[in-house]
Amino acid sequence: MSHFLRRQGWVIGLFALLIVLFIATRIIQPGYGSGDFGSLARAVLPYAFAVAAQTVVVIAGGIDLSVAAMMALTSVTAASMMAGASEEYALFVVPFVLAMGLVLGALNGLLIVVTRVPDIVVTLAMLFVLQGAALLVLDAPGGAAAEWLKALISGTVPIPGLPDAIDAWLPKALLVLIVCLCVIWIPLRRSRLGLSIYAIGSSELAAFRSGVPVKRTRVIAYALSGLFAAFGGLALTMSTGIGAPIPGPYLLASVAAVVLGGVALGGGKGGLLGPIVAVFVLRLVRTDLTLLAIDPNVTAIIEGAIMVAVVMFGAFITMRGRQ
Amino acid sequence: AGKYTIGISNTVQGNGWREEMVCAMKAQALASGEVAKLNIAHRNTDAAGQLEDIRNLISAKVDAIVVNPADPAGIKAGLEEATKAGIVVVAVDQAVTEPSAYIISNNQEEYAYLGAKWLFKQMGGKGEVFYMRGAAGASADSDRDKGFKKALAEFPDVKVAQEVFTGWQQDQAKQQILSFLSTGTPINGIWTSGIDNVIVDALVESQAPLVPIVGADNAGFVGQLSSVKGLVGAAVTNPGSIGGAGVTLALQILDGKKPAQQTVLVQPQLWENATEEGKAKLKAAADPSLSPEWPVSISIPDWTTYTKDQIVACKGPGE
Amino acid sequence: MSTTAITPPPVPFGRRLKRFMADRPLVPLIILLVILVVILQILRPGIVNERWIANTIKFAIPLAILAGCQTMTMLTGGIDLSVGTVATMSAFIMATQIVNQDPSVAFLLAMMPAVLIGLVNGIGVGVFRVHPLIMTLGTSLIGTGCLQVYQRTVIASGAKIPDFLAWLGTGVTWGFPNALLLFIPLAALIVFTLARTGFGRLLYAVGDNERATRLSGVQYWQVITALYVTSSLLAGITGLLYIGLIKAPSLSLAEPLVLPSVAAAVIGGTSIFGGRGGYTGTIIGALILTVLTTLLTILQMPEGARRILFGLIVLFVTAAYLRIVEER
Amino acid sequence: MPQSPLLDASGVAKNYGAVAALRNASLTVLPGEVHALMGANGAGKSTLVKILTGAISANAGRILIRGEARDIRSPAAARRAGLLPVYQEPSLIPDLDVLSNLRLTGTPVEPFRAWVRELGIADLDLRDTARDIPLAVLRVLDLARALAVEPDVLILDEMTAALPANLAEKVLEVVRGQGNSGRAVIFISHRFVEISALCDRATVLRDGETVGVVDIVPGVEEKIVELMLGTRIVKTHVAARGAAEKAAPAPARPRIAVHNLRVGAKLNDVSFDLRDGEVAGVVALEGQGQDELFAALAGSIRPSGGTIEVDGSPVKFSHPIDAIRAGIAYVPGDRSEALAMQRSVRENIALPFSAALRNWGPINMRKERATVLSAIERLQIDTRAQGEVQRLSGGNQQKVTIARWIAADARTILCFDPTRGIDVGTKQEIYKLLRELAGHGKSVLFYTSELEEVQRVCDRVIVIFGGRLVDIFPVEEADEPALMRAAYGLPRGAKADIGILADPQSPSSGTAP
Ligand SMILES: Nc1ncnc2c1ncn2[C@@H]1O[C@H](COP(=O)(O)OP(=O)(O)OP(=O)(O)O)[C@@H](O)[C@H]1O
Ligand SMILES: Nc1ncnc2c1ncn2[C@@H]1O[C@H](COP(=O)(O)OP(=O)(O)OP(=O)(O)O)[C@@H](O)[C@H]1O
Ligand SMILES: [Mg+2]
Ligand SMILES: [Mg+2]
Repeated sequence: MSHFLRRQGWVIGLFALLIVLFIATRIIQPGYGSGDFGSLARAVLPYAFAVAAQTVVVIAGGIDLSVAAMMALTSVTAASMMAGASEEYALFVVPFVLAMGLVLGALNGLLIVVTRVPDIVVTLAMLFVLQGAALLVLDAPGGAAAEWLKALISGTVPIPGLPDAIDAWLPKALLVLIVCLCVIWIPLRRSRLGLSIYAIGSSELAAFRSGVPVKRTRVIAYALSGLFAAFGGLALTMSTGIGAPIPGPYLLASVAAVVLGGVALGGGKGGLLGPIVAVFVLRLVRTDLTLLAIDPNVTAIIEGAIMVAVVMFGAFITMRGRQ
Repeated sequence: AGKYTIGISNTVQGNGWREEMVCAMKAQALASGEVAKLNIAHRNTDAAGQLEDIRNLISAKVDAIVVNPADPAGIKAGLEEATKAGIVVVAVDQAVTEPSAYIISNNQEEYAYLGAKWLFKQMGGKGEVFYMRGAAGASADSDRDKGFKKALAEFPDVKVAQEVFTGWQQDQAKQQILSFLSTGTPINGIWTSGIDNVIVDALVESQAPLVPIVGADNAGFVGQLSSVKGLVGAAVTNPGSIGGAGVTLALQILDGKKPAQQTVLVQPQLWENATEEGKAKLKAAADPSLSPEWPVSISIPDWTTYTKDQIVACKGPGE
Repeated sequence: MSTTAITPPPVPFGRRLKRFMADRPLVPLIILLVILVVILQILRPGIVNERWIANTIKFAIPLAILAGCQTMTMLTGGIDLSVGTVATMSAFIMATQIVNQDPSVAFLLAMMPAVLIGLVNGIGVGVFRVHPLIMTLGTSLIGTGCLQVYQRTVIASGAKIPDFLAWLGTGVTWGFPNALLLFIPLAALIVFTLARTGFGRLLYAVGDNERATRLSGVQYWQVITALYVTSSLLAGITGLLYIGLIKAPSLSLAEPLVLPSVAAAVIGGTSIFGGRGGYTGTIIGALILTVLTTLLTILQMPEGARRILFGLIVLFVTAAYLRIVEER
Repeated sequence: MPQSPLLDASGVAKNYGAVAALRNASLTVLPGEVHALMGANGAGKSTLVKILTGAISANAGRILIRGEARDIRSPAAARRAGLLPVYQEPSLIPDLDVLSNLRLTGTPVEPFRAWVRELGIADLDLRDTARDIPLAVLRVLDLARALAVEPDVLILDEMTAALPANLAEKVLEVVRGQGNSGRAVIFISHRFVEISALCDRATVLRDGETVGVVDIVPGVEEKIVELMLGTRIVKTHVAARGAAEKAAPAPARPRIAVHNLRVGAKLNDVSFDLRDGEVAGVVALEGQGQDELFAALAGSIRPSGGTIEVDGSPVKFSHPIDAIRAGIAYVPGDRSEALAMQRSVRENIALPFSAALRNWGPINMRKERATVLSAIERLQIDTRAQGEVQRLSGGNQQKVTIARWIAADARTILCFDPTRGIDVGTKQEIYKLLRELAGHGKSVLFYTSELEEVQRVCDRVIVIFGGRLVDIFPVEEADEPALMRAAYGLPRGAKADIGILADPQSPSSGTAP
């Protein structure tokens, strides 16, 4: 139990913070209901995938600056392929785009391993390359998304046996997020591959000496990152119905949420749950700022201050814990 | 005093034009006396982020939403939900594809066409033009490109010497023009997508010949058109005060006065300094007290009722 | 037990050349720079003239100073993402305050946010041990917000570029950009600080092994706070220089320089993991990036292809440099 | 040779740039033998191990396993070939718990547990994160993990160097057991006692070359030393302390006086004095509170009670700089804790000069060079690879950590196991150095995990057990059995002999309290 608390303490704290924020939201806007929660879930979706993409590589001891550009490229690819195509064609587009993310992510990893250039530089260079590729696919926002894809993340699913009042709080977007992340993350976390990813992040030398194929593991981590980013790109296309070649604000947001979520930027520590909860916290803060009609110029200050304060607080308790 | 709450969504922060637009919205809301509160979502984000903001505004139960769309099609779902929730939706600056939304917009294609046509005439219908676009991949940029290409098609002897994307960033634009000047390639005109005063500066600093330049009605550039000796150029209006017009339209609809059409286009004007008449217009428009990045056309007749002091104060109701 | 004696074979020329370059990491960097310039000259004959060189230097200098901030912070295993915001703030405040204030007062006001942000960064990183990436990202968000709020109070006051800054930023004397008057002493100071002062030593040592420096009596927070304040001050000065160069105050003036400044430091051979690198390489890195930008502006190709090429060349240059410098 | 060798490496060479770490090394290991690999610091032992186990690749050489040529390119391949190393540095993943570490390497859990118990660690929680486990235990876990997969050839690189006597003893026992069951062990150590108690044969490396293979028989030590050091022969006994030195009257005021020092639950009520011109030894088993004692004196941690007086006035250290200002320097046992590995020898030695705020300005390079050079000379640091400390061998790195404080002229040096992993020649030099320091009126507090060192260097011995100071006695009474007993908390004069060091013939009971 104490092991669990020590390891999950931060995530539990974040959950508590989230609940406090929910209560605050209800106080600010008494009418805040299940429909609004659905909106929150939809807003979270692309961020959550971006953060998942970042989390995997950060745990593996790296960083991926190309996350947002990868999302832009996969999004425009999906949107331009689906433009004018039949609904069924999207059944082919989705796996194609996911595979593309996987391959491009693996390319990131391969370049890092082969050129031995630091990850931050390789992914920075790839940021430009992917952005350029996105512009070549679509030079202005456009394209389309299949209706069923768009419907996949709007509204709720009636789950048999559950009262409607609870159903309403389970928006499809949330389910999509949970399913996509769980299907990949939980088996991974339990596998030897997952352990290897933590191992190379924690100590590359020790991992190598323990017989972990360090290079291969690194490539796989980046491939997974690419895959999650492709999910994020699809989420963008699904929610907006188009593809935009200019990357959104997902890079910095993903790094911030990773750290807020208790994943050490040095690697080897943390999990996926924390960063995802952190994304919910950040989006809900945004909602509250809008509901409160705070001066928009001040919201940047508030968001920055919250980020710094929470991370400082985390650092403060770690320091206290050490003494 | 007012009775309405109006939500505003904008996705570019820190750009003079957009800042003026937001200030115009605030000033108009205050001047109208009908608005109790503004909920402003104003940050740098993409279409998905704007959807989030629009949905937050729906949660906040505003009466109307005035939006400068990140993309015409990308926020359709959000606008539709807003209309369903009984909220009046007005898009400013750019059109949107959602049919239930009202649109009051600057005509970007016309903006580029007007300026480019004047420029090509100044060049005598032939020669090389340096084409400085906005941000690659932005929808306003691609609209303007259409207008520019349309004018270009009318002047078969005009060639594009070089096409660059400034990203609507002053420093990049300046570096690009200086690099280009260093190549010694002769040009006969420069068309810019609103990053204009740094270009004039660059020409003056490097003592390059002052070829005709087309820019926007930013205070800095308009001032240069009157003060820089030997400079021939034109400013095409692209009023940021369109934001105030959007608020006016939203209030009219809330009061039951629906316009005849869903779309109202504000046509751009062109102020040039090649003729006496144009010079007079420029003199009248110039406003050195404004921040150089702000468009000088701070009001739109019939649509805005605030004073200059009000927009410069940039205060909304209740501030 | 076989004991065949193994005599080392004579060192071939290629290896000797490599070792020569490895000992002088600046040489390969300069060669890469020259190669880029030659390519440019081939593509656009005549472009490499006095005026172009002056322009390139003018634009490389602000980048090089910001990359200096990155170099120093990266030596300690950190990074300073707030330099763009700090530079923008000091530039904007200078341009707006000069209208009503005495130049010296305006200067002090302009440098104030730099000191404050540097101090907050330093305390966050040095005392609270927040990761520098997050800390500087947070302060840059806060700084941007403050600038937005500030901007609203001065919309009506207009802006002016002080003549001295314009002279420094854009002026050229006998073919040399005036900005060199600021940059050469500044660069010499940074190089000297890193190589020959106690503070410079500590930056390297702290980035290499913080526990070891602690046992040697080094107080981490002092070093880090001094470092981030220095970095912020440099960024502030860059902002003033940059506003003199661009002559258009905007709320995102220097933001586009942040990622390139990191890239310039890395291309110049500074390790992002700390403990390794230097400023001379960074300067060449900044020049390489500036020339590369020109090269791509001049090339006639779709914007997308331009960006792809930019990314690939940055990657290639860094990889080639590492290959050459790395022993083994 | 009667048996065909399990492992046969010959002509192995490895260059790091201009440095030849190995030039022509060979090694033959027979089934069932414990084979010592010996050599001075920097001779290339660790490098050879890394090559054999695929951690780095050789520039030349041939490796046969059971007569077959094998190209081992990765630790995983070595593992498949039956070669399993325990490196000089711990190899568990710091952020994973022990169980995950086992899963990562595919180690069966039950045998692992059995080995851990066998090796004398009773209360291991498999859910503990490796980072939180003390170094000595980590080393043992590394060994248990290797043993659990029953390798054909087990390679131990200075396995016992960081271990306190009680754990080292268990390790030796287990290793001998391996040999008896027909497997082979390659054993690297600088401790002759261990070699003679354990090994069958020894291969000796000098400057990257195999210079001889000898059978371990009584009296072979001198021969090995000769082989190891070549022309660099040193007298193997430290100069006896001069009579004058001994007779010097104790000054009225001790240099450091510790009263009732308490650090959390780890250290309780410890009081002793340290005088100028004295080397005081600290003897303790692993984890008895000696780490906390040294850390408190060095200003690394704050004591929770008691007082420390320096030169008669009470001090409160809140940072190592406070201790350094008071002239107290700390040399940790783990060199990676003390060195900036990517920096030069010179910068590492000169580091304390720049520490204080007022010394952040320009450096007087000429003065610095002179100071650093004299320190390097005094410790005879091999500076062939001085551009980066990480390229020095372990022993030379260790010397740099001490040289720093010689250069800074510290009045009191707290040496925590300074001879860990150092060859005999260097050890002699360090003993001599410590005595010299004392001769110059400096004071030294010296913890060692090798009991025989106490007699060679110390004037007095301070024994700590269970966080308490149990005894202080003069060196004349400190023979190894006495020290051993004291270290186990037994009162002076008790009769029971403990451990193989006291009596290598009888198996250890392992029932010490
Ligand atoms: N990465 C490296 N780069 C350059 N030289 C190295 C490197 N690693 C080891 N060496 C050099 O190779 C030689 C052999 O080192 P090695 O670590 O094998 O010695 P060792 O016999 O294990 O010594 P010790 O007993 O001190 O651990 C030393 O001179 C060392 O300086
Ligand atoms: N750069 C250097 N090169 C060589 N030796 C140095 C250097 N700096 C200091 N020393 C030596 O190290 C010792 C202590 O140096 P330090 O500068 O800390 O002394 P200080 O500040 O004068 O003394 P205190 O701290 O006791 O007031 C002196 O013996 C000094 O000669
Ligand atoms: Mg070794
Ligand atoms: Mg050793």
